[in-house]
This record gives sequence, C-alpha cells and structure tokens, in this order.
Amino acid sequence: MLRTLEPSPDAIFNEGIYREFGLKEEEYARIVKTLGRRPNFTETGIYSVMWSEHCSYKSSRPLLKQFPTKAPRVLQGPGEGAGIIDIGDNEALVFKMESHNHPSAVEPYQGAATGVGGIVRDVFSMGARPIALLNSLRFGELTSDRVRYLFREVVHGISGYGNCIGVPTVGGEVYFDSCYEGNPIVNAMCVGLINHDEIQKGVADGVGNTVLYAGAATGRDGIHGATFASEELNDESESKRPSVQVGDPFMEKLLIEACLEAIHCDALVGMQDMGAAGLTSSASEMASKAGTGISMNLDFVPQREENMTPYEMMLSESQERMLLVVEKGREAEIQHIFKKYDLEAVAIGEVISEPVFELWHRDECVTRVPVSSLTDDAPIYHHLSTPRIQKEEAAYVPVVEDYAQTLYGLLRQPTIASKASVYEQYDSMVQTNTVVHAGSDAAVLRIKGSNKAISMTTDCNSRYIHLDPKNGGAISVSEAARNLVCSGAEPLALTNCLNFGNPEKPEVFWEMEQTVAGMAEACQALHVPVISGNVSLYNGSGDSSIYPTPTIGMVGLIEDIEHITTQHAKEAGDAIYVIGE
Amino acid sequence: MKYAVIVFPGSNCDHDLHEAVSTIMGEEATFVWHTERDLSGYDGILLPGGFSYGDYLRSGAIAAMSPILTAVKEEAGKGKPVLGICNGFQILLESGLLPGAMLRNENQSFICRPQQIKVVRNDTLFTEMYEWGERVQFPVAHGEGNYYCDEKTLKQLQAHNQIVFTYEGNPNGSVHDIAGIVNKEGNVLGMMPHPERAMEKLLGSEDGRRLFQSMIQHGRERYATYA
Amino acid sequence: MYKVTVIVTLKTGILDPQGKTIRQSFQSLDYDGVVDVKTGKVYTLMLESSEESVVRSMCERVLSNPVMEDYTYTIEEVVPS
Amino acid sequence: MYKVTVIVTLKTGILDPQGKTIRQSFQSLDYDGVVDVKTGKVYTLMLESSEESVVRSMCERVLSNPVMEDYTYTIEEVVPS
Ligand SMILES: Nc1ncnc2c1ncn2[C@@H]1O[C@H](COP(=O)(O)OP(=O)(O)O)[C@@H](O)[C@H]1O
Repeated sequence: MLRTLEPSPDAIFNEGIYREFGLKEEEYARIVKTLGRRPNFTETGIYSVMWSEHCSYKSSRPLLKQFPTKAPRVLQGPGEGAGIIDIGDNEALVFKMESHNHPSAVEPYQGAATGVGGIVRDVFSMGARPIALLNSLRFGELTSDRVRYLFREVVHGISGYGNCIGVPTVGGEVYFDSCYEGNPIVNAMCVGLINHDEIQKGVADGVGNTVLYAGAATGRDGIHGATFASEELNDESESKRPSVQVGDPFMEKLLIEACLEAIHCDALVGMQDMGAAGLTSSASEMASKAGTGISMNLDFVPQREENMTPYEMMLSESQERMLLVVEKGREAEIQHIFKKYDLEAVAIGEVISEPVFELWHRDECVTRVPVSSLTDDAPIYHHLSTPRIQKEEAAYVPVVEDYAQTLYGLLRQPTIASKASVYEQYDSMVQTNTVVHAGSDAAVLRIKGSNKAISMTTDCNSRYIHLDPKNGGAISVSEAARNLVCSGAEPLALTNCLNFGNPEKPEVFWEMEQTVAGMAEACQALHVPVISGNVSLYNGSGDSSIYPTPTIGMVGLIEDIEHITTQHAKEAGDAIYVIGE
Repeated sequence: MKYAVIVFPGSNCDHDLHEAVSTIMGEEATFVWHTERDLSGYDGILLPGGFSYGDYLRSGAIAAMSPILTAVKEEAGKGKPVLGICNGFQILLESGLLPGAMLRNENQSFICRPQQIKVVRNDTLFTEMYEWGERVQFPVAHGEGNYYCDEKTLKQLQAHNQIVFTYEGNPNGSVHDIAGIVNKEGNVLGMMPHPERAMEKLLGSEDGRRLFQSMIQHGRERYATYA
Repeated sequence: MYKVTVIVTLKTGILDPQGKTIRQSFQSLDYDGVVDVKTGKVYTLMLESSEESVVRSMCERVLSNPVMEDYTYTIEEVVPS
Repeated sequence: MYKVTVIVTLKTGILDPQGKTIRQSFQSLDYDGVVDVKTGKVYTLMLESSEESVVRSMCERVLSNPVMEDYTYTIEEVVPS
C-alpha cells in the first residue's frame, strides 16, 4: 500500500519535507503549535493548500479590506462562492470572476475550459441559473508560434466548454502585450439569475446532518503542490503523474440541472463546489461558516483510480464535483434527483458539533485538526512595499505624416482589431436573452417576464496601471462603469480578478496596494460595491512580472428595455456630440 | 396542438424551443425525457439543439441510440411532423431518419452568428408561410454543421425536392450549401440554423415564427380532417 | 481480457480540413517533405470476450458512422497484471 | 514515400470523459463485458523521408501535448502507385 511509504511526522520535520509542500518555517511551527504535535503527511498537505495564497489570500487579504462591499442592493458580499445583488421583483444576480492563468499556460484548451467550469459551479452552487459568461484574455505578441497556439487553444477551450453547457458567452476582451508572453491571463466571469428565496449558502449546519459528495469521481488530477516526489516513495510512472485537469462539460451540464432541481428540496442544507484544494477547502469552509465540525470517511469517496491515498483524495482538483449537506434521514430525496441525471451522490460524512476537521481512511483517523486553523486563522502577511521608481522619460510625441496610414496601422494592431473571429466561436445566443452581443461596449441581456435588462462588461487597461497603478486602477473601474452607462444601464456592482506578479517583491506589492487603493476610490465615488473577486499572484516568467492586471467585471441594470443603447452608428446625418472634458 | 420537446442529457436549447412553441406561439408543449417510450399523445415532435451526451463519439450519435428514438420513428411513420434543430438535426441523421452525416465545420471552429438562409421549398408543412426563394435570418451556432452526403444521395435529395433551406454564404462547408432537408414524405425536417432563436425583433429577427406557424396551421388542418 | 484497438478514419474523398491545417503547421515549422496528413480517431476497448462479430457490430453501430467513416480493428489478448 | 501512423492517447490517470460516456452507452445497448473505453487520435502522415528523430519531434511539437498525452508511431515504406 502506498500510504505506508509516506514519510512519518518526524521525518517530515527532520528532513524538512514541509518545505517541499511550500510551507515556510514559521508556518510549519504554527501548525505544530496549533496541533500540539507534528502533523502527519495528509495534514501537512491539507495545511499547505489551505494556507496557499490561492485559498488563504494571505498576501492580499489586508488590501481587499479597502473595497467598499456594502450597498442597499447587496444581498451577499465577498465570502461566499459568488456575490449577489438585488435587481428588484424578488430577483437577484449572482456573479464572480476567477483566474485560470497557470493551468492555461500548461494546457491551454483544458486550462481555459476548466476555468469556465469552475466559475460556473461557483454560481450555480448558490442556487442561481448561470445566464451569461464573459472573459478577459491576455497573451504575448502574436508573432510567436507558442503564443498563437495558446491564443487559439484558450479560445477553443472557452468555446468548447461554455457552448456545451448552454450558457451564452456574451462578452470579453483580448489584449496582446509582450509582458504576458510566458504567462497568459485567462479570467472567466459568470453571471447567474436567482429568486431571493432560492439563495443557497455553503454551510454545514445542523449537527448530525449528512455530507453528500456529488458529481465526477476523484482522480489524481491537479495534485502538484508537493514536489516531494522522491523516487523512493513512488515507482517511476507515479512520480511522473500528470497534474492536468480535464474538464467534462457534459457532466457539468448534468450537475447544473441536478443542483438547481435539488435546491427546491428542503432537505438541502448547504451546497458548495469543490474548486481549488477540492474536498479540503469545500468541506472545511462549509464547517467554518456554520461554526461546526465535519467528519468524513474517505473510503466512501468515489474514486477514479486505484489505491488513492487520503493525501491524494484531499488535494485532488478533479473537476465537476459538488459537496452538499443534507438533513439526516432525507438523503434519498436528494440522491433521487441526482440519479435522474445519472449522477452519483454519495454520503461520505456528517456534521459534528466539535469544530474539528476529521478524516477517516480504512478505519484509521488520518486527520484531526481545528476547522478554524484551516480557514479564518490562516496566516496573513504584510509584505514590504517599495514604490517603483518610474524612469523620467520625455513625453513621446508621435509624428504622423499620413493620418490614413496611421489609422490603418492602428486598426491592424491585434489588440485593437476586430475580435469577431474570437467571439463568433462562442454561442452568445443560447437561452434567448441576448439583446446586445459582443462588439458593443457592454453586452445586454433581457430578463424574461419583465421589462428589465442587465448589462455587463469586463475591462482593464493594464498599460495605464503599469504606468500609474493608482490612477490606472481607478480608470479600470471607471471604464467599466462608462461602458455600462453607454449601454443604458446603471452600474450596480463589480467583481474583479487581481492578476499580479510576485507579492514578495516589494515593488509588486506596492503596485498591488496602489492599484487596489485606486480601484477602491473609484468604487466609492461611483457607489459601485465590490461583491466578489479573486486574486492570482506570482504571474510572470523568469524575473519579470506581468503588468498589474486587475480585471474588472461590472454588471448594471437597465430599468426598461426601451433604454438599451448600442455604440454603433445608426444613420448618416446623425449629429455627433462629445461629452466630458 | 400538443408538442413534445424531447430532452436528452446535454440538450441545451430545450427551453428556448419550448418557449418558442408555448409562450410565443401559444400552443401546448411538454418536455419529454429521453427514457420515455411513447409519443403517441403528441401532435408533433421537436428535437432541440445542444450537446446531447456532450457530443462525445459523434454529435448526436449517442442520443440517436436512446429508447425514445424508436418512438420518434414510429410517430414519424404516421406522418406527424418531426422537427430537429441543430443537435436535433444531427440526431435525425445519426438515427437514419434523414440521409447524410455531419462533419466538423470546415474552419475547425464553432461558429455563432446571424445567418442569411434561403427558403428553397415553401411547399412543406414547415415552410408554407414563407415565399419561395425568400431570404430569412436565423442564427447558426454549431461546431459540426458541415453537411455531407455522397453524390448519389445528393442527386436523390434533389430529385425528391428534399432540400428546404440553403445558406447564403456557406459558413461551414456544407455540400451544396445545405442548411436543412426533409425526408421524402416531407414530415421530418432537420435544420442546422435556429428558428427558435429568431422569434422576437428584440433579439434580432422574428423570421422563425412562420416556421412554427406553418407547422401549427398544418397540424390544425390535419386535425380537422381526422376529427 | 482482450484489448481491441479500433481506428476510425474519414472515407477517402471526404475533405479533412484538420489534416490540411496540421500539414500547414508542419510547413510553417520547417518540416519539409510532409506530403499529406489525415486525421482519425482511435478507441481502445478492454473486452471480456473477443468475438469478432460482436466487435464488428460495435464498430458499425456505435464507433463509426458508415456514411462518412471507415474502420479497422485489431484484437490482442492481454493478461491482467 | 513513407506512411507514418501516429496514435496519440491520454496519459494514464488523465480523465477521459468521452471514453467513459461511450462505455456507458455500450452498456445501455446491451453490449456486455466492456470493461473500459479509451479515446485517442490517429494521424496518418505521408513523408518523403523517415528519419525517426524528425518523426519524434513532429509528434512532440505538433501532434501531441506531452503534458497530458502519450504517442506511439509506426513507419512503413510505401511504393507510390
Ligand atoms: N474574449 C472575448 N470574448 C467575448 N467577447 C469579446 C472578447 N474579446 C472581445 N470581445 C468583444 O469584442 C468587442 C470589442 O472588444 P475590444 O476590441 O477589446 O474593444 P473595446 O475594449 O474597445 O470594447 C467587445 O464588445 C467585447 O465584448
């Protein structure tokens, strides 16, 4: 059996194996102090993922506090799978944006596809029907074969996944700049529609209630954190185990329908998708939010591969999986719904009163740690911040000899040129709500059964932010708001994805501080709260970082479909006005 | 009139089609899950677009093997209208209800946009309300809409007047610009473009309405003769 | 246990745009002498029995569409490890 | 002229949703004893030369993504007819 080959708690300490999990000295010491003992292999893995930047926001949490998150219409701010904003008539919009940059750099098709899958799960796990997808993509210059390949396959991946699940992709943006050469940016946003009384939360409430696992079986996908793979631990093929996650949009479509049917069954207590750090983060977060504990028996976890260890099951990032908490004794009602869609929903554990996270495997307790130590009490870092000194350069004054040629030259720039070849690969019309398609400032969807419409856009001009992070951050938010207003909408709220370089570099951290401050200021001024978001750090290749890229996804409300406006010129002879400075 | 909208795992235009018939045309429409085996209570059968079974294997292939297709064939044999749109068309091809097969689009990519379509037959039960040769606008949205058949089959399609819609400006490489065909009897129509997405001016086109109107009108007349 | 490898290719005469695209990308990467590229699909089935009539029916009814595709298969006995 | 047949399959452990769905559909069609179905792609290249190092590089750079796929190939000399 593989597990017997796992290093012992003492070996993990003596040989410093925890470092290979990405844990710092003080973090390991903190775990030992919390537990009053040395963590075993599974526990070390669990802490390493829960305390990773991705799950704990340990570098960015202090900065995010600056964002205004409250407003009369906000029904759910940051903290749940996605934010929720009221649009009246008992209806609300659920939305969030997320990055899948690193997976897309390795396997662009699957990286982008699973990025879409993940953000869609965040939305329907709240009980909302996903009604629109947007994205924001950035690549190096199109002059290299590798970049062309990444660009083509990322777009195919988004189209392959989004089209299959029947959620229209209605907008987005594509930029090309050499700073993204080795590290493309793939951010996906999903918007869902929900009735107020259908809102679900990811909570493990009610001691004794059952924890159900639904969807795809768990494989060894995405287990990469620990590079310990010392050859004596595993045989050769094992050590080369691939970590690429493959998406199954067909499974996702079935999950959407099953979960949205399940929310009408009052046996359902809570629901959350298994995203980054899969079973570990979903289960511990659900318990943390309810102030309960959770105990799971890993023998019952559906497995795609043989001899999976607790470590592998807990860190797997297999896609299309959901965790549900269901009233004890009423499991069959929920299972019946999943069965109709040929989906498994298996009881794997229960909610317990003691606030611990407890895992059993083959009659052995393999993990027992306080829930809060995984979530709320994760470490926080206040990194050093040093202003990046902008080299003083004489203002560039272009010399334009032939305006027509210059204009053609500009229009030929891939960043400026028409993106029709991209967005025509996306089904933008399914669900028959799309009134304004990609190609205008913002996409507009009508809300069936009402006179209302909603408008949405993704924006970020990272070059401005590179030149002046604070102003640039404010400009991004303002640009998004302007795009909505131009479509006839009142901006309601935004989500964002903060794509930055390595926060341990003082200049990068300074950029983050400044950018977030600028964004927050613009949000305050425009009364647009931030209701969800995501942070992606360590973007860059070699020694260089990407430009600061805080992608904004903003959503607005159009009270009357009569007010919908598009940017296209309508008729010869119409007058043109310039408003503003 | 009462229509069945067949739902396969992975169908995703089922609701759009249902709404087109019910909310917009005001007829009765019922979702029928793919495991059912009896469709005798319906006046017409609608196979929606989407990605049945994820389009795994070949688009429409796995759905074409599901039990309900036997019932679809039975009702088609009785002369009831059967309409397959997009994935529904692919299912009709894979099940042999219509001749030919679908290849991937020539440019290898999914394509979604409004498309000009020419009505080349207006004497089918689905197209009576169009002018002959009329250009209409229906959106297309597919990755495998490149209709293929061999020379002999094409000759037969032409000989029996089975080509109903053609593309103006072929978006996917289809043989003879074919966008939609009927069976010899004229009661089974498969088409790649989406008339159910062309029901409202607000969304860009309402040219699809007359297709459903024709079908419903025909059903009423048929009903009247039998009654 | 039997390992059946089924190869499904487009019938001759049917345009294979994907093959053409791949041939072009070989060219742009300076691989000379690529005269033709054809694409197809492979299915590897693990079966408990190896009756050829069954395998053929699986190929014809499920794995290929005779309107546009041809198939070939090989059967190999494998000893489970 | 050489005919090179390249078979590209997913590495073990990588999810093959298509294979899984096809296996289930065999079951529902009452083909028993189908233990596993894996899907892959096949490329038939016609090349003017058969240098193995070139073929391997074509497989690695163009025909497969080494992060998730394995490939095998066979080379066969063919006399143009
Ligand atoms: N990746 C994408 N996905 C969907 N739509 C896109 C994408 N990229 C660009 N678009 C659409 O193309 C239009 C033009 O985009 P862009 O060239 O970035 O101009 P701008 O930023 O001035 O709107 C926008 O309406 C946008 O929604």
